[in-house]
Amino acid sequence: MRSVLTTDPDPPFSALRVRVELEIPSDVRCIERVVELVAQQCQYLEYNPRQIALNVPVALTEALSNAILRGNHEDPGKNVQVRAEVTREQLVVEVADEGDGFDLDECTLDPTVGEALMREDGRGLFLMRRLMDRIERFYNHRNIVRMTMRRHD
Amino acid sequence: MRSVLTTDPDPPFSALRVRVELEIPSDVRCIERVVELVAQQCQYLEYNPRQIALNVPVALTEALSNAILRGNHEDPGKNVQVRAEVTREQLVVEVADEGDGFDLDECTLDPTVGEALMREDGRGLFLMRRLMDRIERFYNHRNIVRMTMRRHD
Amino acid sequence: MSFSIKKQGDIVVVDVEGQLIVGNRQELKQKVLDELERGEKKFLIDFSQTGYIDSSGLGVLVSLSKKIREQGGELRLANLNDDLKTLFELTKLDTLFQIADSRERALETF
Amino acid sequence: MSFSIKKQGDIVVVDVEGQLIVGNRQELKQKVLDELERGEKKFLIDFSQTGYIDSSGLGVLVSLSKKIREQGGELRLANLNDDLKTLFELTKLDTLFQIADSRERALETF
Ligand SMILES: Nc1ncnc2c1ncn2[C@@H]1O[C@H](COP(=O)(O)OP(=O)(O)O)[C@@H](O)[C@H]1O
Ligand SMILES: Nc1ncnc2c1ncn2[C@@H]1O[C@H](COP(=O)(O)OP(=O)(O)O)[C@@H](O)[C@H]1O
Repeated sequence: MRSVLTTDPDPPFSALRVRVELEIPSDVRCIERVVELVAQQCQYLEYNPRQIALNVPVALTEALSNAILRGNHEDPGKNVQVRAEVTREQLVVEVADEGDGFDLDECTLDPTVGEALMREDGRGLFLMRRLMDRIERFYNHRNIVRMTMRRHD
Repeated sequence: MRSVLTTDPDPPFSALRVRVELEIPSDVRCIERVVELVAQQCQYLEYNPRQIALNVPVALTEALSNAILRGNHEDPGKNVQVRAEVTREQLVVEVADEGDGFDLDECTLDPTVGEALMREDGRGLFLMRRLMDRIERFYNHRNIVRMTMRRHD
Repeated sequence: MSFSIKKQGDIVVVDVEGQLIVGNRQELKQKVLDELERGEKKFLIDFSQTGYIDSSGLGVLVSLSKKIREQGGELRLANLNDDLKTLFELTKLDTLFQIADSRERALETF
Repeated sequence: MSFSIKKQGDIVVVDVEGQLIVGNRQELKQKVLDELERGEKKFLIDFSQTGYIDSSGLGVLVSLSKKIREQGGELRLANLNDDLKTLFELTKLDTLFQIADSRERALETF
């Protein structure tokens, strides 16, 4: 006598929305944990493995390091706020710093051509644009960069 | 020549709030995934292992099964909404069903004494009360049971 | 989650892998009742691979224990981890069941 | 995340474990520059244990490669997984580096 019973697979959620809100000091060593947290949420919502391993980590690291370094100039008196909303449709992440903001439309240098290819910097916004579906910047009490990415299976 | 460099541990988040909102069909097979999701958020926020392995799973399973079985009577046309808000201070979970509600103050039978100990049912609310710090019930468009638990280290 | 049932000597041993909760407790109940009907008398449920148990899982254990006793048999439990022990203590069900620390101990003393 | 550096023949081999990002890229840069100053010429960075790389990590690779070349040396990369390959392709840095599929191939052809 030997028998194993296994129940049916669980039926899916009919709707699911995960929101993460967090505040970190202006310290680049915080970036990795934020990325891990947001990527994990995307994993729950069954985003494509590449989105979880590449698009989200790299784009979010760029946004966070710009907020910490360019926005807050690593001022320990300033912090960075992050809000991520993850659904089965899309991920929306907002990174808010306490700096003066910048003109997104002016930062369109292509780091893949000519001299720029050999430069050490200047690939951040380019990667964010290539890895996300949309990048916006606006001011609402703070300088906010919003990134939107549709979920792929 | 052999050397290993390891960077400092990451500094902590200064604030972190995770909100999960979800909707499930009136199907008890959905319970386990909801529990896993909420428990995982508690793990991120470094709740005590016992809270993650016992208090949250059992209390939430009770609230969900009551909502599905007692509230919605497993009506496939009705769903259950769950909202969890997890911070370093506390977990607040609300489970909302489409039933008529019930009087929490009347359900105070002690299942640990006398005949009740031998009964198959009647331990749900008792366990919720023992495993959470506070249980509330109210009506706001739906019948809502709210459970609150302070984080322990 | 799954249940595996096998026989060791004259004892029916059930392993509960994963959760024992409202969504699957009926399977456990049915399986054990089938064995009882077949004339089995000694049952051991091993929780070493169990996550959590909810009130309806506890309820099934209570009702199985009653039914088995009515047939002159016995139900024992083994390998509750600290969290599960607390659950049995909270509900005072630790007073209702024979709970062994290990499978071997439970089997020996049957 | 950590870097481990060792020498195989006359080649300095660096393993990047975890992420190569703004928070730690400076360590990698310094370590490699120290070796370069000591007269090492051949460098291989192995990414088999690497998670993701951000723009500043890529920037460090570009600047190291330049500095090493200025000293008459060479920097090669090995073991980029598909996601990392895509990153190099997006930024066209795949045209700037010698990228080998395996550590052995990179070492052989140096
Ligand atoms: N949060 C921010 N606050 C202020 N300026 C920013 C911010 N993010 C980006 N920038 C500006 O955009 C420029 C381009 O950014 P990026 O493409 O990431 O390259 P890099 O940071 O390597 O220069 C930055 O040099 C900076 O001037
Ligand atoms: N969401 C709900 N909607 C309606 N009634 C409920 C709900 N939750 C609990 N109850 C009532 O409270 C009673 C006690 O619940 P509980 O302690 O979980 O025991 P059990 O469900 O095993 O009877 C239930 O029998 C039911 O009448």
